[in-house]
Amino acid sequence: MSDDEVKKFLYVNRKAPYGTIYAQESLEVVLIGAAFDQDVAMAFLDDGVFQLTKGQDTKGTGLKNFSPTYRALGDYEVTKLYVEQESLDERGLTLDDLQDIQYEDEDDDYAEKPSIIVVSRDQMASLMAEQDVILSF
Amino acid sequence: MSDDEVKKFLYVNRKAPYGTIYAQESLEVVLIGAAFDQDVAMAFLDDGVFQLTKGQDTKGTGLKNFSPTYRALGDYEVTKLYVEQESLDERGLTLDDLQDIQYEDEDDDYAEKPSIIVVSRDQMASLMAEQDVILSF
Amino acid sequence: MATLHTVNRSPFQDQALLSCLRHVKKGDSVLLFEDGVYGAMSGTALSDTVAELGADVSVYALDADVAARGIDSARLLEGVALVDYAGFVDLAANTERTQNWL
Amino acid sequence: MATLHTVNRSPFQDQALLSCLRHVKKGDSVLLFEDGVYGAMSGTALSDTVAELGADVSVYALDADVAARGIDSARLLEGVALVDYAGFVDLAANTERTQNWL
Amino acid sequence: MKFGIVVNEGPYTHQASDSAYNFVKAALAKGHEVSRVFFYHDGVNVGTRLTIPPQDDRQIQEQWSALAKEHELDLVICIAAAQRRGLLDENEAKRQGKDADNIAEGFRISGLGQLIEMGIEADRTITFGD
Amino acid sequence: MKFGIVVNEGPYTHQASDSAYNFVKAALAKGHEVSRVFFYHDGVNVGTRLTIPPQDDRQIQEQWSALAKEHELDLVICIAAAQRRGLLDENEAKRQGKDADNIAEGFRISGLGQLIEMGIEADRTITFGD
Repeated sequence: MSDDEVKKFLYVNRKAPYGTIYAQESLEVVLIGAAFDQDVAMAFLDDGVFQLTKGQDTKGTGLKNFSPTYRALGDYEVTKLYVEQESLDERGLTLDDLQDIQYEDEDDDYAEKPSIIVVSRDQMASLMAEQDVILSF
Repeated sequence: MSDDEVKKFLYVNRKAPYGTIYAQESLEVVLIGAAFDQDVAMAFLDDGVFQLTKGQDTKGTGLKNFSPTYRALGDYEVTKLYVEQESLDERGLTLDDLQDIQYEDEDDDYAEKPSIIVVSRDQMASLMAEQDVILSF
Repeated sequence: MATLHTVNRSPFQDQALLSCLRHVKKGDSVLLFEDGVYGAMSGTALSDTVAELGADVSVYALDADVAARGIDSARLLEGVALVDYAGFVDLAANTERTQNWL
Repeated sequence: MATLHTVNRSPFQDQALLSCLRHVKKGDSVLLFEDGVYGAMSGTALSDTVAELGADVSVYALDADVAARGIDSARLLEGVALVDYAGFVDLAANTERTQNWL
Repeated sequence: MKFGIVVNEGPYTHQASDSAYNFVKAALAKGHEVSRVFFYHDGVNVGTRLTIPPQDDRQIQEQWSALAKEHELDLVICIAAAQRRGLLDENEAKRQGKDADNIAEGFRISGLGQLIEMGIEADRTITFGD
Repeated sequence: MKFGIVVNEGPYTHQASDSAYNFVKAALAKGHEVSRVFFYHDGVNVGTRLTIPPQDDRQIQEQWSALAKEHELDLVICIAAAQRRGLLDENEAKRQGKDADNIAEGFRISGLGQLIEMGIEADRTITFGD
């Protein structure tokens, strides 16, 4: 691969937020990485799907609530958030339990489109197998 | 409880050795704790049973092999190592796979006796319920 | 003579909650906090197991951690009571010992 | 186009190995190292599951970590090959990408 | 009632030190005594004064130092665990020939015996870890 | 072949930094290039010079510093992760008004962009964590 080519980066999120810092520091990588003009996607599976839930309120814990940052990802042109259906199912979650994360599609007159793409486990595995770089958190 | 009374301390080990430091630093607590003349026992369940296996050889990893220390526990009058049968079974282990850990019973003409006591899950639960202080690693 | 057990890891990732529930005694209390609160959710692949193994104990979930993770209290398993940090202190004070399932 | 997957946590404590094996593609390689080597043992409560889910991939275990934990190589699941760190490097070099299941 | 507290994980990475802090505050508010907070394993990293967390986040070490000052808490960092991880006070730095130290105000470094002593003296011992 | 390495956990507590070290040594011995080792999350704690491990144990930080010197490795500590955890170099200490620094020889502190850049430039990116 020549240096000029764009690489496919996948950020894999498999851990719940707040109990450990991985989810939060993963987001920091994604935001910085957005400046590098690569082909970026995020994967949420296993406990990683908990990162995207609505209504997170950390006041009582003293921790910083970083969940609004997911809604800002579109501004950084991070627009592909793959969420695994089986992981949702095992946790009793549906798409309705997740934040409504949108991006403006500049190729389609800035129409607002959903960033979350629910995929099956098989599709997730295929997505992983297409990447150049996989960073896991 | 008056300050003069002896407390029952149980050190609970549920993690495998080497991948993380908890097993090793747990042993350090037990060795220091032995000087305090309390009623001390150790519990090994879940992946904690892996701590006691024979034949550990860490040379290739560069890590320090602390498994011989378990055989020295008797010298510190730590003589009750409760190992859960169900945890062994799930991991395909038997007593033969564990180190032979002995202590000299000073009340019985210094006869060598086994320190490892294999107990059922129910017995382990009952043991836990008898303690004054439980330190978990 | 009861024990307060605490669990702080997600049961979907880690075995701590199941191991805890297999070692509780009737009348014990189990407090779920940090990522452990996910174990208090109904309608998950683990809900039935948690409800069954926890039938003889009192199960609590720490409200601040439930809220941090966006879990609506209506989604908690039947019988799970919410407590705040002061309630956590009371549970520890009112049981004879605490066992932390790390 | 194959992937090298690595797993370093004990499958008796953590879900990483099972999740990994549910996402592999035929022809991928899976390297078990650190506490992950416990997943390569035969005769455990998880052996059949690992053998079944891993049927279409090549499973390796890092020799130094197997030895550190006192696992006799005769106790490994059929088909699991031991590699050293140089072999780990080769696996990473000879597959197209590495995915680490943390 | 007298509580003894163990903190086994480092700041920010794990929630353990936050939960311990909230528990201790709640216990003190109820009039209980906290006889000691013992920092073990990566928990020793809570006691460094060199952290610079983001300004919109909580300042974990400063919270502990302030609480210790207000309530005369005994915050003990295990010396064996600290040496492995690079936590030092001024005396230890001198003794070991290190050119810097990093322990924060309100923390002291001492031996594992302090953990056992805490277990003996406290009515309840509670561990925050992961 | 060019390897990029990520280390996500601190020394001694997790085996991650040991495994990464053994992997890097083996890769270099085979004639591969290691373009960078990036320390993130608690991995930043590998780079403190203030550790005093038991004498009969391996000296993790010194091993890395020596390997870096021998092979001109680029050992990068993430600045954002380091600030949360109390890892500082001399410049950063001055800038932030801290009275000490603790970074070890052979390590440098830089931004997260170095991680992405490594991922772009390396043929393979491998993460050691837990």
